[in-house]
Amino acid sequence: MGRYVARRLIQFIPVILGTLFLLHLLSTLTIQVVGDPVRALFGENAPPAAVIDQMRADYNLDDACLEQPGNPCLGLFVDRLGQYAGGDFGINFRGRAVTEMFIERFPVTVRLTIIALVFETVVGILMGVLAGLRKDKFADNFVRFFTVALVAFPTFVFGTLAQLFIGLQLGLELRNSDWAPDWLGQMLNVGYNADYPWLSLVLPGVVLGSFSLASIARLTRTSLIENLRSDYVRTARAKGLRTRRIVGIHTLRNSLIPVVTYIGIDIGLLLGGALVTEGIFNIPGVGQLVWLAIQSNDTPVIIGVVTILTIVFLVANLLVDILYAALDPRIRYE
Amino acid sequence: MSETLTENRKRQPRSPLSGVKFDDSAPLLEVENLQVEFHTRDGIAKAVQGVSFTLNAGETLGILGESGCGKSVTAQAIMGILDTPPAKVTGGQVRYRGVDLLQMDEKTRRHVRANKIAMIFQDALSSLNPVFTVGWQLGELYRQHAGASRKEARAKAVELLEMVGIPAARDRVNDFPHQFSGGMRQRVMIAMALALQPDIIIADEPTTALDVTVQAQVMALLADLQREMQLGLILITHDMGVVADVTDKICVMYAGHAVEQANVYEIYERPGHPYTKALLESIPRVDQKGEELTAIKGLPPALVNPPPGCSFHPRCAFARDRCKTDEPPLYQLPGNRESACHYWEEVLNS
Amino acid sequence: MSDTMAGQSAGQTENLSTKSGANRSLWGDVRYELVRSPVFWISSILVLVILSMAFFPQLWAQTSPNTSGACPLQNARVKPSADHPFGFTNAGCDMWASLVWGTGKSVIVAILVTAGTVILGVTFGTLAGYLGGFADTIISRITDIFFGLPFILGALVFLAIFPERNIWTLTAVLTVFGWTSLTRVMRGSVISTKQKDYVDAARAAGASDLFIIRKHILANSIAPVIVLATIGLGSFIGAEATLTFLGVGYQRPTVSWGLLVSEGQNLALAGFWHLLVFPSAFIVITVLAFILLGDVLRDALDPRTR
Amino acid sequence: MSTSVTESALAGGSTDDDVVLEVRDVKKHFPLTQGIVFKRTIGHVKAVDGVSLTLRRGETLGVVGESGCGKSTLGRLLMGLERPTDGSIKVLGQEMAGLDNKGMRKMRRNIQIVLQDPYSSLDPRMTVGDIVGEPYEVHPDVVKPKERRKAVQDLLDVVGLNPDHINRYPHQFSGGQRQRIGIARALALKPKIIVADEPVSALDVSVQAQVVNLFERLQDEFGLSYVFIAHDLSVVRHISDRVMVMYLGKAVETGDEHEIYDGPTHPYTQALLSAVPVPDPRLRGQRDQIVLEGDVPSPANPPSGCRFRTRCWMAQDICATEEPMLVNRDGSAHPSACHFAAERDVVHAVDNPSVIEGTTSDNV
Amino acid sequence: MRVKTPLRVTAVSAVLALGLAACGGGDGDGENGGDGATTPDAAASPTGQPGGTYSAELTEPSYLAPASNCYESECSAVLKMVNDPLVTTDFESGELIFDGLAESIEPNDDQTVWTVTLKDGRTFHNGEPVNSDAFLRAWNYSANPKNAQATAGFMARIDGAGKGKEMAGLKKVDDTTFEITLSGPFSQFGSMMSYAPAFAPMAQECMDDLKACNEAPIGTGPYMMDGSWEHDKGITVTRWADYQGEQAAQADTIEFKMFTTPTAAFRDYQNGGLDVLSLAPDVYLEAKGQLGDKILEEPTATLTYLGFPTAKKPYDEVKVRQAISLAIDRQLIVDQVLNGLAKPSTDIVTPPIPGSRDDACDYCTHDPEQAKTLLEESGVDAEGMTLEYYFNADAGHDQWVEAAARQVQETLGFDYKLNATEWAQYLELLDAGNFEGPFRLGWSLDYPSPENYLRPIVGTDGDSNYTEYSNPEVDELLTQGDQAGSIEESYDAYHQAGDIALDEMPIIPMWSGVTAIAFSEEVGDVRYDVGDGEIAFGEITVTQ
Repeated sequence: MGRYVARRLIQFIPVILGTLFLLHLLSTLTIQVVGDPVRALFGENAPPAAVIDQMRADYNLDDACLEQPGNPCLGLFVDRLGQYAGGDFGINFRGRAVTEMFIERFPVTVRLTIIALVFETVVGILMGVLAGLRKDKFADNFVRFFTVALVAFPTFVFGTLAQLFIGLQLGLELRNSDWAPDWLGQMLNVGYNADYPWLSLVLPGVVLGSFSLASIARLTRTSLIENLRSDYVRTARAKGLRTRRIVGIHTLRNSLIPVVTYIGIDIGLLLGGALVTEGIFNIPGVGQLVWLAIQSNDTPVIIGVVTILTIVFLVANLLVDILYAALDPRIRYE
Repeated sequence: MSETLTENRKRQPRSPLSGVKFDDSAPLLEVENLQVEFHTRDGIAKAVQGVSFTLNAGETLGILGESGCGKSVTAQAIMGILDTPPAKVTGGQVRYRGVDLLQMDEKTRRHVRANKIAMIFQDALSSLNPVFTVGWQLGELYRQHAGASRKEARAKAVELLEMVGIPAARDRVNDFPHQFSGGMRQRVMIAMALALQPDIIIADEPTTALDVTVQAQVMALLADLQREMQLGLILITHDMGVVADVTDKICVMYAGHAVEQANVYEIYERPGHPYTKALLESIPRVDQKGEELTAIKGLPPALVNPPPGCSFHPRCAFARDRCKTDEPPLYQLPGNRESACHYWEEVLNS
Repeated sequence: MSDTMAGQSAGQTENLSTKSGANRSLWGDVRYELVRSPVFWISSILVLVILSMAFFPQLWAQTSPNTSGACPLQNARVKPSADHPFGFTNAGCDMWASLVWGTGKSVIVAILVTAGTVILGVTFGTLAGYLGGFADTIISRITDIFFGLPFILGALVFLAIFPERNIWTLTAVLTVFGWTSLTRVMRGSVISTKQKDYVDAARAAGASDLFIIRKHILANSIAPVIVLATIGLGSFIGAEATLTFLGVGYQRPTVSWGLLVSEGQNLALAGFWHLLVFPSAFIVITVLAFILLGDVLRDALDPRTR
Repeated sequence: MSTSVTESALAGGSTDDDVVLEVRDVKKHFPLTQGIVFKRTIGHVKAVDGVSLTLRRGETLGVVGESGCGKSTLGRLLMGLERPTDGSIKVLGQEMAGLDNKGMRKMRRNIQIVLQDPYSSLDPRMTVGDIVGEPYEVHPDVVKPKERRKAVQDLLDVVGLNPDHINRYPHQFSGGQRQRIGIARALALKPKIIVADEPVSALDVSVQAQVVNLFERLQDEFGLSYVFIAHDLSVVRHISDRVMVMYLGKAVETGDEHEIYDGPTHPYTQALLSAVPVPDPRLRGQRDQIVLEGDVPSPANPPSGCRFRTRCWMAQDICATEEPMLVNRDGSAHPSACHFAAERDVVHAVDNPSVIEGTTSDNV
Repeated sequence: MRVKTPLRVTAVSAVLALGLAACGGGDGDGENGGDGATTPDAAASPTGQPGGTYSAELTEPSYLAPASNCYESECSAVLKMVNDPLVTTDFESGELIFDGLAESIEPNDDQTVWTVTLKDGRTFHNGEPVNSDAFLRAWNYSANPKNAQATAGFMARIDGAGKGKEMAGLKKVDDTTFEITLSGPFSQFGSMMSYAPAFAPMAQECMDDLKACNEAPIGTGPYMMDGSWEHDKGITVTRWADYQGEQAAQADTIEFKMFTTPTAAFRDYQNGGLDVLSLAPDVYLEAKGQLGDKILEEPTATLTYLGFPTAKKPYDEVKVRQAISLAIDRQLIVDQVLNGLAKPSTDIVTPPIPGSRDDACDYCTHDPEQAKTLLEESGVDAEGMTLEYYFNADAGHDQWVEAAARQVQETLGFDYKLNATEWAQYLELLDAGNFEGPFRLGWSLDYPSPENYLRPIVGTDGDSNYTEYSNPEVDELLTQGDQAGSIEESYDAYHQAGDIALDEMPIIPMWSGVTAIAFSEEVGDVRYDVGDGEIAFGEITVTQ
């Protein structure tokens, strides 16, 4: 196990460097091709050149290489890595540290992601098990169709509809009623409510998680069906175990291995998806930060936050890989 | 068997089996006219068609046959672990101590499976759950069927592993199946089968995947344990050598039928069915160089659409026209043996 | 040999096909399976309809909304009527014509991206899986690197480079972030195929690596890629809509489903429901058709599910 | 033929025209690597560790041993599917090691392989005609394209398949029939030697005999030489002229079929043979039964001296220090790699059967 | 000055304009600000009592301190609550009103030296006195290019600006008096100083820790910060008990809330969480359907226009430019694309501005026949010619530009190509003069004068003249207007200049903006201040 973890850790380093470089390359190219974001801050009427130059210097945008399209700006990359190592992911165009902004907002996104993950795994696995046990029956077809339909529906449409019909109609009704408990109304809120840091994220979390629901349900279904045919299930039956135990303990544990792998990939989807969900539901998380930065052309924020998110994603993947090893002893002793 | 295991059995909380009246004077296991069908996309496959045999305590019955002949299905039907659907037991009786298992409710049957009849499978690696330790899988039996605590179950698992000759059992209970060698894994399977002290063990090709020297070890272990505990052992195999070595009587199966049943000595000396005879002639022997092998022509029939009459007739050297139309009954042969061949006398004397 | 239950049924099928379907090839089996599946028929007819809309929109709606005079502004947001059962778009174009002519932009991108990811995935996956060793390490790490950038975030940064968003830029970005999963699948598939004895047999006969890859590896490894690709095709259509919603997808005067949906989602709430319902329905039905087709294909191609 | 294989091999280059395959001290070590960033080689799995053999025209050499003994690796070495770490393999007098791709391809016409698994050894997406005719695509000069179909049909006929089935797919055939397809493919280039790696072990008993008979018939018809690798000692005895017993990458005993089976001198051979059940219940308890304990040690870290000593009931101190050579000895008229080689009949009924157990502790 | 905040997905919120402070006419007495008479649309908005709390939607400002970094309406909305202006301008007469910190502002004869006298006894929220030093401190900071202040340009006319820490032209006379020496004569400098953020004083405490001050600005106005700025979430201000000034402050507390999208803000309004918001076009239709007449709709001073690269073919032909303008049905686009949230242009100067006209533009009507005729006369053959239209991407311009392009196509036969460009690149193209066809731009006032529209856009040296249009006659008329003795006289000159520009059409005015404001039943006295380009938050009363 120790060696496995160590090897994953070591593999992690070139990958993260490579990903950061890719990101650096893209952002550099953007500045080279599209133009200087500092200039864009001031609209049609350019401020005195001295002001612009000062700002360029403040934001490390004064490197000559940024004016040569195609130049990978290796020097800048090295500088950036040094800053990243020190926890400095730049400042936004209003002088606030990206790291600080990120840390302030990250807990909200983490909560949202956790709710989405819990929703999609619990419901997804339940649906998958149901479909797997009732293969080719109505329940199976229903689950397959339903989850695919969710995939097909763009998140932003789904989110808007959920916000409007659940949050604003049903939820408002509940919040204004005397009989409904407070938590219920908050669970179906139209947006984030800082007084209910978890509950008010439930509806957006469900919207966010619904996209991956299909994949999890399908993965569970497929691997459950496969595992139900396996020899060790036959052994478990020969041991006189109850069906519930055979499915719930013997088969499910094995079937969850691909699901866990998928969750690793899914964290990336969720972090990206949080952009849309947080935008629609006005949730003060990291996704909203990116959303706002896009609107205000705050390039340093976009690059800084995407960089941190990429690191978060890679670290999460690393953790998932280790969890994977914990689930599957065959990997552990590789 | 160790003291604690027996004790444990006595302590067992109100087993559903207490309501079932087993007749201790009845034979250990009687299978009568067992019929199993598989519903496949292309039709109904009659996997087992009227298999009958009796197994007494301390006796070893060999079920011999090639792949697809229905021997494993028979075993799984006895255990009650066939996948239903597509499989379905359509007739016959499986009586354990006089009680028909096929009529039991699932809950009672489950307890019979754990406590009375156990099974060992061919591929121990895939038959053990890869994600749980061996100790956990052994202990599960005690926890689920005897209400043992985790600690007790673990202690019992160690005992069992020691009993089947796994060295350093105390440490190895924490290992996962893939960390064991093939032979050791099969020992774990045997330990698991013996855990709740059953009366009958069905071993389905227990040594096929093993090397000969390991096979010898495992067979020796199985034989010792059987003798010691007076178990009824059903050994399912295609290996004529293994059968000859350990069984008391043999049931030969072909295309879902039990074509011949006899005492092990008689069968090898004077086979009473052309299929048995052909099989014996087609295998090379380690102790003789021998001449050219007498191969059986053709292939085993498909179970969905078997040939009419005797299902062996297309490959049979003794076959006549009658064999193509009349399905042979099980003829009673002298010496308490049976053969499903119209011309059994001719075969016996050839 | 033991006859386990699975072996038992497999054996039967085998014997059967020898008997009843003597002239049925492996693909014949697949065909047999498919022809009997209603899901296959429904989804493939839908896919054909969608493809014909994509490539021959004039068959389904005569005038492109981009023709001069095709979209009188007076008609903006007019609701469905007998003459125009789908109503008019926010720009005053006939909704049906917009959807039909928008099919191309949405579906062709998905097809191009699928083609691109399949080509990249198969090439790199085969190289990594077949060559192993150093080549595998390098390709796998590069795959990891591209995989490390969360899709939407990566696409945002990536698309910022292109001043103009058209089929090609969208295809490029979706391909760049879409090829990794296919590469991983192909690599795994090739590794398992490589270990098959028939590869050894071919090598023993003196076949070169290229010969083996061409004759054995590709044909036997590509099934999971095909399946994944059909599912991917569906999700790329959805991705176009999401990117457009985020403002980095298509721009006017292009007509695409994603544009129609993201335009319609606000207006729908103002009472113009048809602006959201119809484009959404087109996307959902299309994605559904492709994914379901992928599903039946997988079931038919994967002997384990039989 | 009681000449020692090793002797002639060690004599350096046989002048015997009949020799079609000569292997001298061939080794295959797979590196065992460890390390996170840079792979260090921390040892080798010595899958084949110095094996020599000679095969003559029309002869069948049986190679037996348990799983992990290196017999399949040996087969792959002979086929050029693996490059030997050391040693020489000469096919029809031509050294394999020095060949370039072209030479290798040419050489392969002389030596072909039949593989164990009749399912995975045939490409499921190719027709029988394509599979059997594949060698012609690789060696286009052997048969002209127009004549290939006919040639393939002839081959199918030779192996006892219906030539009309040329357009069928492998899954439409039974296991035995598939193995015949594999044999037909091996015959396509008219080789002199066929390496058969467990060719019948996956087959049902009733079909096994058909295939074994086919092998024998083809040998007579085409004057083939076989290296017949199998774990089934009964089948090997049936088909082989000479037998080589392998244990942990080394040959421990070689000799004529009757020398090995009727008078084995190496304890491992004896244990192996005694473990094979005989299909005769009357012999029950009448044979020498040697039950070995424990498992085969890891080939990455084989025991010093004699590799079998950890499981051998006869082992003494010398076995740990001195590796026994595969030579004729006092107690053995054929080469045997045991310091205490002595004949012992373990396959036939004996008067006073005994069970001798191994002395080693179990290491799993 | 103006800012085109590069909004993308939000499209243009209705608060684009950034105005020179001009408190509503006659709204001299802050405490009486809510007397209803000054609220044009009082009928729609009931009157409440002083006190109470309400919430309003706000887009995240860029900076709150130093105020000189505030260059857009978002921050100025907050700063207007927190800071008193130095001086304000009457929107109708153009006269200075001393309802801010200044007692008087006097230019010398040649308008080069300006003397500011401050009101006595005014303090910052923290008790520091508002004296000459506070102003010198702030202005010198702003003018120093090292500090890269966004409104540094306002200081540019002062002698020695941009050349170091202290401007030579700024001189303290005594605690309440200071002198400003300009580098050249400029009669509008007094009006200019009514742009409050650029000319705000700064407390020493703020200067010592600008970062902290940005989070919680120390101001001089009727409201003070309640806690600090919660970025992207909200800003709360409460009434300053010791306020001595004259700006309006009705509610006790105003909670500014920020939203990711205008839609999200409207949802919160629907949910009962928000009292006042400007409706973005995204939600306007939906809101209109629900609220109907309860929406307050007011014209803004924002002009949207299409500029031509007048040096390039075929735009060098005046008749082509006129034809294009005539081909566009502004009213139809306003109704169908902008949902009525605009008013078709009749002049370059927007209607709320004094001196604007409602019939100045002869070619701003929709007249396809005349358009065709003019094109024919010009000799340009539209056949096979493609007009390239430019606009900045993701700001909600795509629909109307396309609609206009279609109308031009249908009437004149020019094919069209739309070039949506990232804001940064758009500006680069603009700076470099690289547009090949009509390009979209907007304009909002700095001070209420026709001159403020005409000179920058069509004057030869205009800050915002990207059309390369140059007509000495126009320049001359503008100068005449500048030097005119009275406002009426100046309007004559400006109108003549405007007529020439509207005739030669280097740009075609499209429309001026209309803002739509929704408010809950809990607030009253909601008024849009066209000069500020913002809702007059201080005047809003809480009714319940």
